[in-house]
Amino acid sequence: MAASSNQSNDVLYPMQTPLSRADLFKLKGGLTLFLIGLAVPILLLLEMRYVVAGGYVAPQVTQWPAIAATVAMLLSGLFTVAGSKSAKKANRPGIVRSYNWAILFALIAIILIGIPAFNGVLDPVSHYGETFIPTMGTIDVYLFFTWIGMLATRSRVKRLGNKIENYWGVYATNIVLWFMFVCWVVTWVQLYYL
Amino acid sequence: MSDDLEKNQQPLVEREWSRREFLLGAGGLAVVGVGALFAKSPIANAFQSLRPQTTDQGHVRLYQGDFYFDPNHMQWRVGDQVTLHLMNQSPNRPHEMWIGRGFDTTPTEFGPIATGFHTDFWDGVHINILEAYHVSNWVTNNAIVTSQVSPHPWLVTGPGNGNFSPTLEPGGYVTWSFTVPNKPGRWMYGCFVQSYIHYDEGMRGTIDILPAKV
Amino acid sequence: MGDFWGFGIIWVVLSVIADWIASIVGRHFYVFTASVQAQEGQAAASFLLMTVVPIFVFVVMMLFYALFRFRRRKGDTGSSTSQVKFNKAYVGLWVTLSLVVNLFLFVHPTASAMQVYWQEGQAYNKSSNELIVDVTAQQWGWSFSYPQYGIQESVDSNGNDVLYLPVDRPVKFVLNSYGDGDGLSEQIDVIHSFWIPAFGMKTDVIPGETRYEYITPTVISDTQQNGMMRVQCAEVCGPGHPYMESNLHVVSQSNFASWVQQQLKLQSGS
Amino acid sequence: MSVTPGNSPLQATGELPVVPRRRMSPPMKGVIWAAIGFLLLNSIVSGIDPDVLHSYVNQVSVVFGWMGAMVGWLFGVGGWDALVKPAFGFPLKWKETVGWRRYFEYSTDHKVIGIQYMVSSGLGFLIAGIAAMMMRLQLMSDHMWLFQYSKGYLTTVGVHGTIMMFSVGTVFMVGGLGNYLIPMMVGSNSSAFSRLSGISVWMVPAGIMTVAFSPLLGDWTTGWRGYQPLASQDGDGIIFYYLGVFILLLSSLIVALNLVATIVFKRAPGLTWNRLPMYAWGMLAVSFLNIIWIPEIMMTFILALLAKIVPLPLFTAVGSPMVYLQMFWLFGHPEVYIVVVPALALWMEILPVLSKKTLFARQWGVIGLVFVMLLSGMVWAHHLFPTQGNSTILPISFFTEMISIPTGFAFMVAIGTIWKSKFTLNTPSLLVLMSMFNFLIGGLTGVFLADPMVNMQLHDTFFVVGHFHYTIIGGMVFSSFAAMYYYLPKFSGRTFNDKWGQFGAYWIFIAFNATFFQFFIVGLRGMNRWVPVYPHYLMWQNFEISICAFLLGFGFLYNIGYIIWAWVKGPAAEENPWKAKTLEWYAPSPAVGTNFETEPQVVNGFYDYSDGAGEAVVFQS
Repeated sequence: MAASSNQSNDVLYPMQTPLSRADLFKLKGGLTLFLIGLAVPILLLLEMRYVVAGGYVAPQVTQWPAIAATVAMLLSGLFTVAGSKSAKKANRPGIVRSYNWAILFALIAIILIGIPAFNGVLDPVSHYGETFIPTMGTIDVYLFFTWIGMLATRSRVKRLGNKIENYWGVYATNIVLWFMFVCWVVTWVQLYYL
Repeated sequence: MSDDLEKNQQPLVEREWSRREFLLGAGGLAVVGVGALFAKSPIANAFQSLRPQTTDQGHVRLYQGDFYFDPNHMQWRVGDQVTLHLMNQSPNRPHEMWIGRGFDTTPTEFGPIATGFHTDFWDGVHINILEAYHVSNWVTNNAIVTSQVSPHPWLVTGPGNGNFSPTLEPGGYVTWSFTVPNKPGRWMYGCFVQSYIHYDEGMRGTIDILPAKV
Repeated sequence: MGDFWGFGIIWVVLSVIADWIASIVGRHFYVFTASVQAQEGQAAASFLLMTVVPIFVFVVMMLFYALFRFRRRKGDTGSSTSQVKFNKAYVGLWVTLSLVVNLFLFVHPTASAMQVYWQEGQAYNKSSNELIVDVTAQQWGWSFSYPQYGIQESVDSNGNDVLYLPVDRPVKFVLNSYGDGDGLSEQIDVIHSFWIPAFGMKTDVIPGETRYEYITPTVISDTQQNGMMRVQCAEVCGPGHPYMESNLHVVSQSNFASWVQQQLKLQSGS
Repeated sequence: MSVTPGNSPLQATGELPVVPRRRMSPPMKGVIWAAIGFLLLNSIVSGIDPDVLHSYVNQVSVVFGWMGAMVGWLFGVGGWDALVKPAFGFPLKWKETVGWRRYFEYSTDHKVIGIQYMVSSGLGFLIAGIAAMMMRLQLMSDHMWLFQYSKGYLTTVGVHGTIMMFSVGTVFMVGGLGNYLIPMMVGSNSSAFSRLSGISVWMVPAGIMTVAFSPLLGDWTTGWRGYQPLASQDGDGIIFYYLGVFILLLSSLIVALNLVATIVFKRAPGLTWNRLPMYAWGMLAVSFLNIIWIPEIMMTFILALLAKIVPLPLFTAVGSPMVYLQMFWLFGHPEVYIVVVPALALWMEILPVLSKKTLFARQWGVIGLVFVMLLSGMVWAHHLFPTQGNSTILPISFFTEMISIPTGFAFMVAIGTIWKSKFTLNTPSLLVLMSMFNFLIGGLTGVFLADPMVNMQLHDTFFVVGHFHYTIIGGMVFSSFAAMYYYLPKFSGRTFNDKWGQFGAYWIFIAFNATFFQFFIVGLRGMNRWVPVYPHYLMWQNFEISICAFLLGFGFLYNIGYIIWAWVKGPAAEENPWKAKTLEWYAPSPAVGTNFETEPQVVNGFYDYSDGAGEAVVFQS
């Protein structure tokens, strides 16, 4: 709609237009608002756990998947950081390589977080269980959508190749994944130890 | 929400989809929707009346839900041997089952409310309880009961406690067998628990008792 | 300045008239009051009405001024001659007044009336004259028992639950939402609200909690005479919610005593 | 470039990319994809996890089936071609059309989206209005006659309240007017996240339909609140309540993100915070409320849904029945301000223009909007005065009474603006005055309800029903009509006949007050809520109320019909008929195509109508 838009036949895709500083500022601001909104349910769930179950931690919660999930998410996060670094150098194959690993580890994390939530060790009809399961489930669903975002970003970088003019998609995915990591660690520590 | 595409958004081409198809489709969906919402029971009844009514024999299943019986119409023949399976499918409400005719009522601020059937279908009927699971209580009134399962502590025998009715807890079921007594005509069945509201909210049905075959 | 004084004078005159009307109407705000607590609420409501009426008059008069006094005449296309962007006195007065009025209303009647109500509860608890009524709410009916008299469930001649209260005697309602001990009650029970319109008070009944309500009935009447004399569930509790009503009789102390005897006889007889 | 609607001057020329002709209308495609999605997921889930009755559609499968239907619908109307595939790097094959068809397609034009939001929301208003009329019809008599069962009536109450709150109250002035006006008001050609916004609008009809068809699954009796623990034992329709509201709220959340980002990041040069239009301030306040409270309530609804279908005992008597109430009303009261703040902002937007007088005490108006936003999170528990223990009553009552102060600033600003003005009396300005009158009554009756002692009598009676209908219909709906008349020249380039407009305004004003003022009286006489039957002594007043309510219903129909007529056939309007100075009036009327060919530069406040005041906006070529 902008009057200055090009009249050429090229159809543009995400990441194919150069971003001005103002554009980047807008995107970062919008993402921040979005993440604030995403954090609200997590806060609500953490709060509700104390309302419903107090500080009780069920002794039978399985520890190893949570620890392993933390490691997997950390690795995934390190690979998205590597992806962002490659993006700064416009090293597209590097991004795709990093994202392959990041996507794999994120998938592992999704499965690992899913295990304690759905393996039936905790009684859902207990005050701790009834808050534990929805909280872990919410994190898992968030992570699943993040994972789809990572797939999309990787696919875009791979398909668009040389036509990419900005790497905002890569940076944004990295930010969201780290946000998820923080959410997960807070939830994990709170549900398992506090 | 990652990238900015606005520079690509010019209304360029008009490629037309059919207006007629769109209007017909939307109108058709609207008619179906309104019909589903407001004419559900007349349509269902019409379909039901198309099906020939068969007489229930042998094993008859009757499900209880909030607040309905499934099926809500039955047809028995005098002299037939019937085994009735009654199941409460509600996750959280108790349900009972009376069969009778005429109403006893009690006055309230909102007019008289039916509290039960006046005439008990089961008066003098021999019944045999085959199965009972999660029964809250079972009033026998004037029915003559034999039981294949331990009838304690839920069986309330003898008249004076209201009409014959098993009351089932959520998820409970009972099975009993009997010979259809010689009481032809139209009878009603219903559930009157929770201050008689279940019956008022539609938890009722009808039974046609056909005379014995000659 | 003409508009200012004109508006001010009309406002004062109309406010006085409106407040005079409000003082009369306010006395009937609760329509029918049959308890000490309803009278307290009635007094609070009447006070609030008197307070908000001048505010109402002020704004509505302004709207009429806009409609008639400040209306653009035909053919006039110019901007308004007055283009005041700010008026310290007006804004200052408005902000101060709204703060003062609200704080004032919070102190009286909000806090003071609640204080009185809570103190009444404590006084009733200490009094030896207090009548205790255990109220049980369940889907979809009320049942009342009088532990001091050994009445387990009070019923009328039709077998419906009924609440009898003596006049001028403090009552403590002990409110619970439980089933009838069939083992299902924890699952099926929901929030109800115990409301007697004529008593000007309602308290929600929460499953698993016990709530108290303190009332002193002051008028002898019953549901047949006045529809507001009824026990009504006020919080939606399922399809039977509208029917969750019980009749109420407020009777003299001596009639209450004989009713108690009659109930006891009925209870032992059955 | 400016295009008139209906007949496109643009021709499909050879220089444009060849895109295959769209054979099926996107909404129909959406419906078919939705049906496929539902059948697919429902079949899988009911195959894996059959319920006891082995019915094809069970509690769990219908949730997944609904998700499939929603994804299918959103993909079908354009999400797949225009959002998902490009996001994965596939070629973008979606081109926006012109003419009437674009209103039935995925679009990224904020004006098209705004109108789509308004029309969807208007559809919700009609459906919920029919539900209200059915309720009033039933209440004409003290016994059941229209509805067979009271659960049917209570479901209708729920459908009415839910659709009105979540698809009209929360949507019309924010998603509709906000999307349409805000980018123009801040001098931008598009909203910040226009592609996302284009898909979020299609969630509204889906959400309305989900709630409207919830009775097919079973009756639910909890009203618009999905009240636990009652909801856990209600019919399965409550599942569609939670899901429908979820998707409507998701739409509003996206609107909020988009509007905040637009207002903060897309302002024209010179449009400082001190010059930001009042309506934009209102949208900013509302959107912050949305961003905080909508995720909160969405999570609550997910938990309540789990409590229904798993079932987790979260909110039942075994769990903690009070937790849901607290979590619901934490959102529930800000929700009321989400509905009303746009109306307050609109008064301040319209009044200076039609009074031709500078907006009085602008900064205090802004302070009012912002403080309403801040305080609204502290007053929730006044919905629970009879429910909760004693200790929290007084602090909550305190904040409840205090919130009337910032709300009052809107009146202060409005009155200061009217004072000694040259007040143009026409339909929009009349509707604003009526809205002020109604909202005043709504606010003053709120003073009674904020007082705990009085509240113990009035709670859950028709007094409360009257109070919130005064604030929401009286405040928000009347203001929405004012906005529709006021912005009609902008929307369509046509105007209305003031006589017929004013006739409609008086009609709904009189019918509205006749209906809802009696709610106060009937409530004080002992009429409780959520009942299709009631003691006989209340019957004649209810009968009378119903008659007035039908008049009101026809009044709304008249106004909607008249606005549509004027939109299509009304006399041509001037470019800027009200001689307003805000930025949206610098865009062409009707606003089609690009808003501003050259970037506007704001050099002055918008609300200075003194004779010497210069133009607020200059265009640099």
